[in-house]
Amino acid sequence: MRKTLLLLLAVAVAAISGCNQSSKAPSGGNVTPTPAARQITIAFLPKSKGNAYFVSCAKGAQKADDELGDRLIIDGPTDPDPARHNEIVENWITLGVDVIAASCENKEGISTALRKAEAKGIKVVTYDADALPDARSFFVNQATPQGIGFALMDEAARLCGTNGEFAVITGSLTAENQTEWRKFVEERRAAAYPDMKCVAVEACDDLKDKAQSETTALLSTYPDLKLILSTTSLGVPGAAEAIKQAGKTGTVKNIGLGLPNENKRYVHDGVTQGVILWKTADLGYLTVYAADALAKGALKPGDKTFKAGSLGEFEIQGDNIMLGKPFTFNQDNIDQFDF
Amino acid sequence: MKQLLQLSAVTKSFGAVRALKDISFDLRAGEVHALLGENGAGKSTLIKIITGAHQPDGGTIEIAGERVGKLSPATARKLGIACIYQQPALFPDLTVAENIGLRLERANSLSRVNWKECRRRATELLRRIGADISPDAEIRSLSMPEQQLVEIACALGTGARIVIMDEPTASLTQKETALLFAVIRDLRGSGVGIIYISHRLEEIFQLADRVTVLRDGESVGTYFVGGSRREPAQMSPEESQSGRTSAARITEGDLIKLMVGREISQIFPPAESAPGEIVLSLKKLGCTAGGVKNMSIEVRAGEILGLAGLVGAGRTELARTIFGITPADAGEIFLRGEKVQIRSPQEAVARGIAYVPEDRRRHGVILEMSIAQNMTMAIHRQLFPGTWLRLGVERACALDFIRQLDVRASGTEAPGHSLSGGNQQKVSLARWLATKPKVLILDEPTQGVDVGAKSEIHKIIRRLAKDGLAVLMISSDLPEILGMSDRIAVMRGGTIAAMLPGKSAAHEVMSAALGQKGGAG
Amino acid sequence: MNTDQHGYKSILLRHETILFVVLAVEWIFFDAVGHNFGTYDNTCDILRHSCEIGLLALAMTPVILTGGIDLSVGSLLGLCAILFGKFWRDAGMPLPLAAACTIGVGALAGGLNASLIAWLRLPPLIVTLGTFSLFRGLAEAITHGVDTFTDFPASFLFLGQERWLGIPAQALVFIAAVIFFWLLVHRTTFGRSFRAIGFSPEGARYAGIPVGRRMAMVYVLAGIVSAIAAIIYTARLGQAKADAGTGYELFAITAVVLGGTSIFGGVGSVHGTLLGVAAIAVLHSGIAHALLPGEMAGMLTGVLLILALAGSTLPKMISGLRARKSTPRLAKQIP
Amino acid sequence: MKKYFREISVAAALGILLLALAVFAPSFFQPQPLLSLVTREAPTLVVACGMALVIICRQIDISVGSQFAVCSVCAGLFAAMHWPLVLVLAASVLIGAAFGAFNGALVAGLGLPSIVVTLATMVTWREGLRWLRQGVWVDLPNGVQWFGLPQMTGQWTLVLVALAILILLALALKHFAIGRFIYAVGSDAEAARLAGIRPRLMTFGVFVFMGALTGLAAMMNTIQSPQVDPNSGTGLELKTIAAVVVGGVAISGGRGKLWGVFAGLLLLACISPALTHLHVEAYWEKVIQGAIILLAVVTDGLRNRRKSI
Repeated sequence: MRKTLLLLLAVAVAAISGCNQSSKAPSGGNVTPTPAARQITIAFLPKSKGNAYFVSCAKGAQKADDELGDRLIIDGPTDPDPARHNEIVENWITLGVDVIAASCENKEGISTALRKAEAKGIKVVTYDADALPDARSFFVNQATPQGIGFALMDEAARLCGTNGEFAVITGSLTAENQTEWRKFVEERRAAAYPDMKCVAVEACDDLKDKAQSETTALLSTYPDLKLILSTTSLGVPGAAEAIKQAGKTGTVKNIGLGLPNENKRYVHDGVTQGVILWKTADLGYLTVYAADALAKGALKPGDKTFKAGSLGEFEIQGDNIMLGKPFTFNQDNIDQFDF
Repeated sequence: MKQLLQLSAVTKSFGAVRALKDISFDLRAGEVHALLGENGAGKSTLIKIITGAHQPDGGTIEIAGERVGKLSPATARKLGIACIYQQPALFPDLTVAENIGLRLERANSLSRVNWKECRRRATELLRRIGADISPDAEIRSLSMPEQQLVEIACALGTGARIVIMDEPTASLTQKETALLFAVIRDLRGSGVGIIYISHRLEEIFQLADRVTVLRDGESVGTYFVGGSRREPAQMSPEESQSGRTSAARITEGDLIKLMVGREISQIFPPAESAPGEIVLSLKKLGCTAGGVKNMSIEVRAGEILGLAGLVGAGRTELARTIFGITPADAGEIFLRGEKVQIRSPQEAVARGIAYVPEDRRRHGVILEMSIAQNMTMAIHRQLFPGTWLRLGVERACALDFIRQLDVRASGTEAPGHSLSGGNQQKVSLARWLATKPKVLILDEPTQGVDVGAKSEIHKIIRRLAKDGLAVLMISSDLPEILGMSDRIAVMRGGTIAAMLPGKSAAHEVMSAALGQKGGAG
Repeated sequence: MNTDQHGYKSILLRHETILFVVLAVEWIFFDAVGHNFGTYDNTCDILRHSCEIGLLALAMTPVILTGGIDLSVGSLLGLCAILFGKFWRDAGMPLPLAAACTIGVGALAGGLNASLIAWLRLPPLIVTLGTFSLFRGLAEAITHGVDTFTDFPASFLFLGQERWLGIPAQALVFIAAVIFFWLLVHRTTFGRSFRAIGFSPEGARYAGIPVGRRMAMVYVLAGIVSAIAAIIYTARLGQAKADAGTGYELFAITAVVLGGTSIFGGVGSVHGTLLGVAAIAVLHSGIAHALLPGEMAGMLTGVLLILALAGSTLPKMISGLRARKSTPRLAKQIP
Repeated sequence: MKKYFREISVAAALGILLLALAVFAPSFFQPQPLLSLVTREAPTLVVACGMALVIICRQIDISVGSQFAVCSVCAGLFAAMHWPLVLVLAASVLIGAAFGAFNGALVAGLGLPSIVVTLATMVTWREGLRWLRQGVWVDLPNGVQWFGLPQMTGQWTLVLVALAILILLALALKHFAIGRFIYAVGSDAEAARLAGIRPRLMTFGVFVFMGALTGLAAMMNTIQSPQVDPNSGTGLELKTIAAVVVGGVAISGGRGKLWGVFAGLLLLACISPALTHLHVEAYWEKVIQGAIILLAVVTDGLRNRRKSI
């Protein structure tokens, strides 16, 4: 037993030696010369790394970073797991980054970490999906939830001749931004298209295969379903594949938020009638510029407009920096876009 | 008479232990050659060498005249050597036909299995040895004797020229043993050479032509036995000159002496004190799971009650019933006159009953744990109140028993597997003495123990009895039963067959065990 | 028969010292390469991030010591997190009562495993595979896959996110668990009986050890610790979701085996498991601080485990070659 | 027929479920969704066959999920490089076999316990794939989906390939010596050694075969959609082990029938669509699967204890 006690002692020594080293490098943000002079570090958190939506966001972010000359760290889990998001943000805090730009899978979960970052003097901006207002300075909003919700419902109604049943596929039922969009879709439906009926809402955990199996099940459970609406970029191709395999191309319409590249094949085949989205590369680009300006003090609460490099002026509503209106990609214009 | 198998100057050692010291052994066609020797005399090592499971360190093996180099189980089978182990090497999950099929075909992995042919052959083999077992039954559902018969069928099936049988009748009933002997004689008639290993002297005299006695890894000679009704004179001239087979006809007494190597009487410490009042008494005790039926015996303080009987007579099952591993479902147990209910080993220990198990390496000592941990395993509650381990107290208790039983080991922390058989048995004994029992049940206390340690253990047992402990000793070692017991209870078929005084003759015990009405074996 | 003196203790000690060296090398390497890796803050973060898996690994050690395994701890963590939320938000219980009820449920769930494995003597791997899917299913069914429990009071979140006396609050719970399990395994008769059962269940029964009760105990303990880990997970994250703890059981088993505990039972130690958890946690944090992609940490953990396994057969291989045994005993599968 | 009690009881349970569906949710039996369900389960059946062999040989392999993902992504990459599809198929099977050989070498060569070896390889392959690919999907060129065949024939070929493998393996296990050897090694490795079978070679072979089948299944999965998801195969190992155990294969080796595994897999696979059609929330699926596994293992336990007291 002597040996094991010796062992425990050694572990303690290592931990303590670890601590006194810390006294040299002050913890938290590096409070050396003013941030403007030296290169600042921007930490960019996508919901899940492999998701094509966030890959194109990252491309835009990288472009902006090349122009600004900051140091950009992009890291995230491969599946949208809130516990991993918090771990990565907390690692960044001890790493001493200057500003964090995060897309939030789960509002409360990540806000606890983001508040700690702000307490340590690290600036926080969110994009794509917001955190709690007190946990970040600005939210780069690709489009207002109402704008997105109404655009989706209007497109759905146009395709269904304003009547019939439709079903919704979402990423996970707890993803705040998608829940909000669904709220506005429902609001728009109740107001403008009373005889459209939403028969089911299924979650696919951002997995294309699951979206496909959920849609297959929906198609057979609700024979006279007219349209599938996906609020997650993974949903549209999954639903399209299910509709194609069920041989209901054209009879059951398929729309949703989705990237042009991922859905080009299905749009050309007429399985998917159209995808609504915003220029994700611009979203990444604008987010990095906002983060950079926030870190350097150029962007302050109360500003009304913000100039983001080559993209020009963007309107600020309160603490939301508005990217612009959602855009519908369909058969005739989808080939002009590559993201 | 063709020479089937010739071993000359074969030696084999495991690390420091020399298991076989230049053994010469030969087997002729159409002969039953018995192999006799106490446990640990090297019999099973010799068999493992012949079947290719182990490689000899020195000496040569000739099969049907030509020298054989490296022997592996597969090549041994090809050369027509078949072995029936005491623990049948069968596949519990497969059917009888499948087992026989696997053992018979030396097919390469890609050949087709012809099921009809396989079943037919299995049925025919089973019929030949008179076993009424269905070829579709799973081995797992067969009783031990039935599995033994399947093993024999496998050996028969391979058309083996050399058949080795290791204690085949151990768990067979009277009827099945007689049947087996008929099959063996039939094999011998057809020119097969059979090596027959058994402790039962009367079987050797009934069946074997010659017997070789092994003691401590050496061969102490090969002798003719009357069993084959063939007079030594009929042996061809060159056999008798070969000098190894002496023409003299050997008797049972000489065989035992050769096996043990010493006069029986002075080995065992004499009993001194007269037995005290009854400590343990069983009234019509029964346990259907174990096959124990209305056992009624008493054991007095200071007395050693020997429990004799053939393997399978239910002695170990009785011990397990008393100790609560397979609790009794009939009859009563009285401890010092007070009726007790034993439903688990914990209750038995609490009541002062201790059981030194038969299978030392699996149940007696946990080989990976240290001596001290093994010795104190049964008295955790007494030695460590509040479950708090006190290593100092444990060491002291272990040292005390190491000294008391003269356990030869490098220290209290030495692991079980680093000890010899004898010392392991002492550790197992120490564990149960630590519980300060009223009744001590010993199951084959000196099995697989070298001769030196054997007498030490006997002295210990006698000393325990002298101190007033009631001892119930189970043993298949006839001399040990005769030498140690104050009274002998003979069991057969799960119940008491006879109660004999301590000083009875060997054949009286054996005949009671075999169920014959008196007369020489 | 090799006459190595110390038996299982010496093999174990050699394994732990190697692991300790690996841990030290990791620490020094990442301190040099990573940014602010060696700081006190980061050490606290490492402790906070690895607290739940550490707890599960601690509870998994006695389970594996008895030769068993428990795949259901991760799913049970998810179920307990949900129930904790339900008790608090929907049943309106005060937090301490909700916590107590959750631990009660953990014990019950552990009891289900225990009754199937200890009394009916069913193979632990398959029983816990069944309860793995049962508990996860219950967590999803209760919340209809939708519901999450959030906005817990700050006093509760303190347990998961703040520091008390300079140490992360949950680290105190972890240290208490370490002490409890270390004493249980190394200093009480229970620990001694776990090893005996692991080495030879029948041998233990013949020695009068209540095998059934001891095996039941380790699985109930695993249930209780999973519940505690669930509460800490909810505090750290500030919310409880049905998929909490996914995959944690495999992380825990990896840490225990890395720490030198043999999957066959008998050989193993709590401080070994502790070193295993530390080695994995430091690796994950170090990789993040060296700005390398997170997946490298997972892969290196796998490689580390393979090396530890291959390394563990080295002494056997050498002695095997020396004694020129015919064929090494084929691996004995879990009963 | 007492011998097949276990397999028949699973088949009966499946029958009862289908019967209930026929009565309460006839919509379940529409040909098209049923075909796509069976097609999606075809790769899982192929892996389950391999897993049955591994478990009959008294080993276990929980790295099949990761092997499946790596083989799928590799197949996708090769297809994207416009290799001929047959070559892509061969490459995928070979890579799978290589992974199986790695597991086999550690388990049979060094005598390490298979659960821990495959746990280590599972983590290594899965995280290694994520590190290299960073979770990015692989887009397949046209003409890869359904092997270039029209969808219906594509689906039928996959189903028939899976059934062919199942039947071939069942026959091999029953009628070829190597099948008997696997049962023998699983039942008692030491007895097998004495009977002249080489248990370590058989164990190694079983792992290589498992890898090859996983490679094949990965290819069958890749050609079902125009993209390859690097996260495919998660949970595949537990799903196949569950199907094998529910199908009557004893975890202690030596016993089990492949058609029992087929019934077990169908039973577990039908639960999710059945729930959707019965308008029950799909979240009860895991609870029911867990309950079925526990029921199967309890009946096994009670039956064994009664037989060999």
